[in-house]
Amino acid sequence: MNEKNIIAKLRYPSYYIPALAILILIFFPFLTNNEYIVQVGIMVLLFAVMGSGWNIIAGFGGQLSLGHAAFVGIGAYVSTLLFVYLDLTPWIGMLVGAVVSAIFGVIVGYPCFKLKGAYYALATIAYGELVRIFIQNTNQIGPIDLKGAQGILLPIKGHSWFWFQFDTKAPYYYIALVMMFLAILLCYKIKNSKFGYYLAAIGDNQDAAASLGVDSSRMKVYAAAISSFVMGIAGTFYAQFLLYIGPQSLLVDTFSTEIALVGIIGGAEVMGPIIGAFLLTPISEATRILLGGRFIGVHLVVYGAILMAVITYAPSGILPYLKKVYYKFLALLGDPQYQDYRTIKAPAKGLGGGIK
Amino acid sequence: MLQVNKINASYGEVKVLHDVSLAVKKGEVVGLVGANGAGKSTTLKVLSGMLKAASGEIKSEGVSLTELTAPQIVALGIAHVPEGRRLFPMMSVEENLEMGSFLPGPKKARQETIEMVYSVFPILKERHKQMAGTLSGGEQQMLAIGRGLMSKPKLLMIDEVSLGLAPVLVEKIYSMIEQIKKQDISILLVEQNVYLCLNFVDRAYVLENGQVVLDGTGKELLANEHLKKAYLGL
Amino acid sequence: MGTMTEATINGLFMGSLYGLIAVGLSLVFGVMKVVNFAHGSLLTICMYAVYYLVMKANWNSYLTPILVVPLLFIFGYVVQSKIINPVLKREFELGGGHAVILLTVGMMLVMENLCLLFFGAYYKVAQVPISSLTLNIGNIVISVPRMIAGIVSVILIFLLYAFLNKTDMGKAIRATGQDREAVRLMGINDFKIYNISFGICFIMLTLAAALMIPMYYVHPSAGKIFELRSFVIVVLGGLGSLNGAFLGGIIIGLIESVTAQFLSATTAEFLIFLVFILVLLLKPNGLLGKK
Amino acid sequence: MSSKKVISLVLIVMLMGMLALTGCSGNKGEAPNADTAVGEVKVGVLLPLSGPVAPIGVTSQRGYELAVEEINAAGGIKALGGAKIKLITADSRGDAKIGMSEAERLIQSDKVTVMTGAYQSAVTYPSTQVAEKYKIPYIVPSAVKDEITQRGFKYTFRTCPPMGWYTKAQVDFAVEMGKKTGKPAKRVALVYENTDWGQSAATAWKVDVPKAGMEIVLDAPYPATSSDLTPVILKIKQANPDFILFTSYTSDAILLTNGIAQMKINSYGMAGGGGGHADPEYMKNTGKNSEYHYDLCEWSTDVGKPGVKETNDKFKAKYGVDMNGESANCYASMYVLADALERAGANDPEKIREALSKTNLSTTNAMIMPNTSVQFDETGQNINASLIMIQVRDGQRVTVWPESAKNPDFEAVWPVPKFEDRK
Repeated sequence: MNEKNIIAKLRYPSYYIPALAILILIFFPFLTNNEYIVQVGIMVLLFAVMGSGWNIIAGFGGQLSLGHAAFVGIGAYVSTLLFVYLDLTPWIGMLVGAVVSAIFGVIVGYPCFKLKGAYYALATIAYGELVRIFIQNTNQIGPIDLKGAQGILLPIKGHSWFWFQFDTKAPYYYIALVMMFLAILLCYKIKNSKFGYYLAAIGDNQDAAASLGVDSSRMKVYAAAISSFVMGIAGTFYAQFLLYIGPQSLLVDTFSTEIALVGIIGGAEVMGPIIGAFLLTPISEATRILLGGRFIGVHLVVYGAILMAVITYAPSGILPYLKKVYYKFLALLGDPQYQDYRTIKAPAKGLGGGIK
Repeated sequence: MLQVNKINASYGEVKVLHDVSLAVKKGEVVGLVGANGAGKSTTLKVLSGMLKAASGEIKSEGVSLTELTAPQIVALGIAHVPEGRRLFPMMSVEENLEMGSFLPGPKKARQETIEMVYSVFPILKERHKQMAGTLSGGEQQMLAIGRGLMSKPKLLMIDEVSLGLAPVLVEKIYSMIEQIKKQDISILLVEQNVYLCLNFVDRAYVLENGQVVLDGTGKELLANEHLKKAYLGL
Repeated sequence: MGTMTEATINGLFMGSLYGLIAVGLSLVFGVMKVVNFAHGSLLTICMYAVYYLVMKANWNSYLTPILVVPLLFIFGYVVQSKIINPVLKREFELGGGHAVILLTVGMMLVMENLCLLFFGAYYKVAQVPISSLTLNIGNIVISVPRMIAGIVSVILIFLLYAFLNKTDMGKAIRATGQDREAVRLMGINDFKIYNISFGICFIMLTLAAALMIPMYYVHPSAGKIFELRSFVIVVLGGLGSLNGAFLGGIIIGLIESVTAQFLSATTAEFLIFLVFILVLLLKPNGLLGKK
Repeated sequence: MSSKKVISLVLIVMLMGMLALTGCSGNKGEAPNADTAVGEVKVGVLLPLSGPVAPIGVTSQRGYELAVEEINAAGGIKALGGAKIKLITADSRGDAKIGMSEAERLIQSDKVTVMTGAYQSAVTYPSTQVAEKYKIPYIVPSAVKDEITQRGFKYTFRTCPPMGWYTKAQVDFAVEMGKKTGKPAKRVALVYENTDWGQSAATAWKVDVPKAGMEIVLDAPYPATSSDLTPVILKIKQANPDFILFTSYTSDAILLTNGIAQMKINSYGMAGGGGGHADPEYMKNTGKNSEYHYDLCEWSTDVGKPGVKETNDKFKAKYGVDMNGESANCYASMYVLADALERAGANDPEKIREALSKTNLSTTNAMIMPNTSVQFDETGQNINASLIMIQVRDGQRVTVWPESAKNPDFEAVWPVPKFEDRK
């Protein structure tokens, strides 16, 4: 497609709206002079990345994981320890952490993948808890000071790309934005590859997939490795961004649940967790800010109610419904390709309930 | 007893039954024969409410069954011995029978009915403490039929009577069904063994690709040329 | 060696109480194949109900079930029929999916935090005269409420077992767990059985709450602590098996109580999850679970 | 179709949420921090208001509220033209990452000029770092982790003593009691919850206890969210210690105290270190079982200082419970802040910081604490912060140590009567 073509196509709402959205994302830090808003934006992007990572194994592969915080934690701890004790730049630490996280994902994933449905979910809770209890109660492994329950505060090195630390939020925002685009690209590639097709088959019906000759354990292990690799990357970012990691905030089950919620509520498609993160994270922040101090716990009630509503009325997540609305909107704006939006079908597949 | 008028049914996108009509009169034994996948079991499922019909009407003694659920249909006296028997494997023979008479009406007569079932199927009495899952195939079939009888039905629908059973056992089960017939219970049999079935029943329907292609008395059908060629290998 | 005996006795008592709490989770799983992630928050609700009756109306904790059991049975029945069944129905029709599990996760979030909203974050302990009663045998001290809880739990589990094996309704519940479609052909409404089973789960939790109130605190996340234990217990004993839940409860009670004597309580907690994951991997059907 | 309605409802809720979020920050275009002629001084308060530690968060909040009410009623900050102090409270949920993000929000969105909180060390530790980054003074009234003031931070000021002082005081007390009564404790049991707080107490104990010539016979960490603490209680019984040291939150403190009384585990004394043992709920829920328990804390209703009784009466009238260490800490810290604001003469973080660092306060209601003055060293630690040992007597917390602050009507009972001998 040549340049002229693109510009010509930008006349259509189905092109200029996404283009506008991407522009807003890119210039977001300049739209507000409030760093807190940028911080929320960063958390949204981070959750989008983590949700996408979770989605690879859970959404595409149909394995409900409620222990994904463990992989984020491992990535964060590995890169942080390398950073604190070996003065290794987090950019390299990030890769090391992600690889360690992926290895861990394979080690725990391989035996767990024998388990189906609820059993698998329970196993993920169990290893999540094991990692938390282990780190919380281990102060020292050999010469490495793990600091147990205290957690590790990362030393401040000042504004430096090399040390992955910045005085303002904007660089973090752009790193997270790039991470999100890479995660989308990765998910898109997976979804449209043979591997993605196998995964989807396993997610639909493992036995049927096996009878078609799909090596389901191997596929799931690959998915686990990629998924935990993404989580490990996100973990390093998390550590560098917050400059503190500790078992009680990083490895708790609620964090795992939050990661999963992003994917569940969004939907099991490539853009599902992205939409989930863009809707849920601001809600979480807003309810806490508006009501948190006065009515304790009300934000979580809202959270749970949304989850229940989505599961009951929109089991494939809100993305398919949002798509419908979006198509309708495009039609209203006069996009010729979407005038027959009514005939565009929303796929009814997702963790909440799919077609066998 | 039972009138079925032009029912249609499908699994998901796949349409399985096309305008199937049939009737069972009081005290009659009716057979439903056809090849594998012809829609025999599906017909029974629709009749017992396990599957909703897309259209058509089912009536029993003037009451419409079309909108009723499976439990409501049982209460009207129509029992279904399903494909694959569907016993409760972790429960004893006796408990399985008791479950058959869960509804308040049949429950009152439970002891009596159990005695009746035991008299028809003496082996079940011997095995009454045994787990249903550990019974042999023939015994399981007897238990399934016995469990169906426990609801004191006016119409008993039995799916795949002889499937997977040794010839000796098949004969035995048919002689037992004969006994049941004597108790004034109408019977709708689904059977793959066409010859056996047509010899036994009063009337029968032949299903092919979800449609009734033939019907008549057992004797008439046995003499039918098409049937002979297609099912009896003659 | 006295403390060892005490630890063992305590482990047995706590174990059977754990068993009582887990039995409802196991029943619900056995009947509708759903792991109820809201189990702990249901326990919390039951505990609050008992607590307020004890503190505000001055009831004896052990008598509260007379009022609370029917109320919460109805509550459970309604929750199942109005909230869970529609999702369950869809899942049966479409197959696959984790919808019901996720629904219970949502219920857990809602209920736990509604408790926080309504009852506040404070720890509530009902100090009643029996709370500090002890039985001294030689140098062995046994806490009376704990003993009552342990023994009554065994009796209650036995009663539930008898109910499931001796009554028609009980048998219908078991039959539904084995084949929900066949049960419909017996004239039994499977969804009604689900409602009743969920109600029974509430009965068991209420009774457990009545036993716990004299010796334990109430807090919005009090149930959650027992919930994780319950998961371990039912998987250990075999999901869906009542005897298994009891056995699992005893095992966890003993691990917690006895190993904490050799190692720290923290290590015991680690050990419990380790046992959990090993059982999941090596014997996912549990010790007494059926294939 | 009803499902569509619900979906649209959910979407509307979400949209509202997002709008609310932007709304929260919408009106922040106006002049930021440095503004001398303002009508109010915004103080960001970070506390665990939900989660397992929420009761202490609530207690702390009450302390802040009462002090601010008094200060504002007395004419506000006179140097700022009678400016009122306005508390802006944020919930950390007891979670460090949320605490940090909330600190960020308080500073960025609410433009607070000074911060305080966050009770838990695990939240205070990282959230003070956020404040440091934005150069916003942060008053720490009750988090005890030593490291909080050991990072060379310029904007962190701690009014309470660090953990090391607590553990040392507990050990000193036992030694002193032993000398005084001729019944020295030799065997010490350490019982602590296994999060940050308990673990740092244990680390300090393991230095202090052997140094005082006592032997550690039991080292028992436990998960704060245990369903049954009997195993820990049995371990204590097995170890048969003379002196038991606790670091516990409320729920576990209640279970431990009741369990020890039930098992009739006798020792010379048992001492908590604030936290759960100082929570009014603890007293309410342990009844007679906590009789004779020691608790090392920052404050008690009978501290022999002027204003203590009046303040506590006011507090009790307002909230129905006595003040405790946490609420008193927070209460006093607001007076320290008010003093600094008066001297700063500007609602500007830099000036407030400077004023705080030069604090030398020995008047006002900040003095309901046992210390006689407040002065911060270069690390931001209040060098005069002091601690008291209370003992529960007839259901009241009575100050028995040190001599200088003790309640004249009571003497410390050491060793405590055996459970069998109590009525």
